[in-house]
Amino acid sequence: MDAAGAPSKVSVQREDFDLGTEQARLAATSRDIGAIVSFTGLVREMTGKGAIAAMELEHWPGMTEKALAGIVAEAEARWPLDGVRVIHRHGPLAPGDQIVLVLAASRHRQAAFEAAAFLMDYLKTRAPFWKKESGPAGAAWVDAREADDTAAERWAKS
Amino acid sequence: MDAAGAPSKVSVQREDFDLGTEQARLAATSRDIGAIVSFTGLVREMTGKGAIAAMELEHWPGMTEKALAGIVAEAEARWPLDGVRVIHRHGPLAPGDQIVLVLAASRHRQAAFEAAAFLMDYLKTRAPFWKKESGPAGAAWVDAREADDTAAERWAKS
Amino acid sequence: MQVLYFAWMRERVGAAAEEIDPGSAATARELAEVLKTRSEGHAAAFEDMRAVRCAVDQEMGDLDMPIAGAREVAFFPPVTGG
Amino acid sequence: MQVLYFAWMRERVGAAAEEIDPGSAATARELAEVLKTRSEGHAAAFEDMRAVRCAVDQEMGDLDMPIAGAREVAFFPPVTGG
Repeated sequence: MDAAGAPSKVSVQREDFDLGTEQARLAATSRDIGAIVSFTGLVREMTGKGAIAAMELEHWPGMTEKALAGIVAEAEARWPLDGVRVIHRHGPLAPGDQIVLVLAASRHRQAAFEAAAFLMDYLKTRAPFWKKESGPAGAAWVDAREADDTAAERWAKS
Repeated sequence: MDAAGAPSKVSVQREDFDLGTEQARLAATSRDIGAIVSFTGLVREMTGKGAIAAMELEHWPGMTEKALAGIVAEAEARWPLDGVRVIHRHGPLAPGDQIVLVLAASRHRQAAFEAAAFLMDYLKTRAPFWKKESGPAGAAWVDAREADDTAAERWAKS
Repeated sequence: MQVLYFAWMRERVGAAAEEIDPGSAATARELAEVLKTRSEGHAAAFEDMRAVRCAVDQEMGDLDMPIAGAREVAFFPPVTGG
Repeated sequence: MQVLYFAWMRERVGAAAEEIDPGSAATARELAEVLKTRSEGHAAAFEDMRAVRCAVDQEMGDLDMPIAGAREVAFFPPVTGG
């Protein structure tokens, strides 16, 4: 809950989250919602050579929430949304674990799809999280992907 | 379950569905899934002049499943998907009720987002469902939206 | 030949299905011309052919699809699911 | 001035935060040049400046951002959340 008693739009937490619960909460806020898009990011096992046994997600407490709230505000300014929710976990995670949830609700499906994709693209390039993966070959920080920058750039306003 | 014992990819049913259960089932099929996108369509109340009290969804039994399976096969041919699920309800529905669920799971988020959007765009223009809405002004069949044809056309291969 | 109707076409015709002799009709469009003459309801259902879609033996296509040898032809308005 | 480090920059420096006198450094990049000289770990952290991102008082920006009057400057590798 935020100060006004409304459900929080952004959470950064160690605990897992429940997609069904989060979406039901969002859907209950308005009867004009016609479309809800969710994105769930999971820790991949990457079976084979790059196998992952564990992951540690470092973040910047305080700044993370601020960065996510800024990204949410930008999505709300761009699309007619009836609800948004972002949950990002930090701390130790295992293959199959949920990492991130983004929900976007709107009257129309196009806005919900675009806003959810935008939120993920911006989050991937602007929210201060860093992944460290451990496997048989030891532990290593995950490299940023150029494809993520490219994905984020497609939303730049000309 | 299908004949091979695998979970069905397509269901056409009167009963409601549970997003959390469906996504958990899909996520459990592979540990290489990194991204799951869901789309849920809901009956809008459309408060105000066009208020909706009830909706009846007519479909073409037998043909509906075939059309949805065809759309799923096309998505699987276009994107590297680790799982797909489509559930579409028929029969009487009320405002706030869930109508349709699409889930797309992949290693990468772009494929999951695109496949889910594609499935919805094709479903909207090719699956034999017809909506009849009832409200204070009586009952009327919903008109097809030109915007849906435009949305589907963007996936046409040149 | 079995002819199926859905949504408001079904309501206007007053039946979901009927057994029809297509006569010399070679395409779905020509079959519609034959059907139109059966009743006022049929005429109303096929009033605006731009709003009519069809499927021959469960294959969706345009109104110029051939119907020779088909067991089933369906007529319906543009779909509105999802 | 408080300087923060994250991820492998934190590991190489060997500290998550330190109190620094920026001297005459006017930008984040100039501050990095000062920090580099503090230890081998610092030098390793700032070895490839193309891999270094920064934020001044929690505003992300490029390395040429002015740091005059800032209470906090953070250095970190490109983010990899989501």
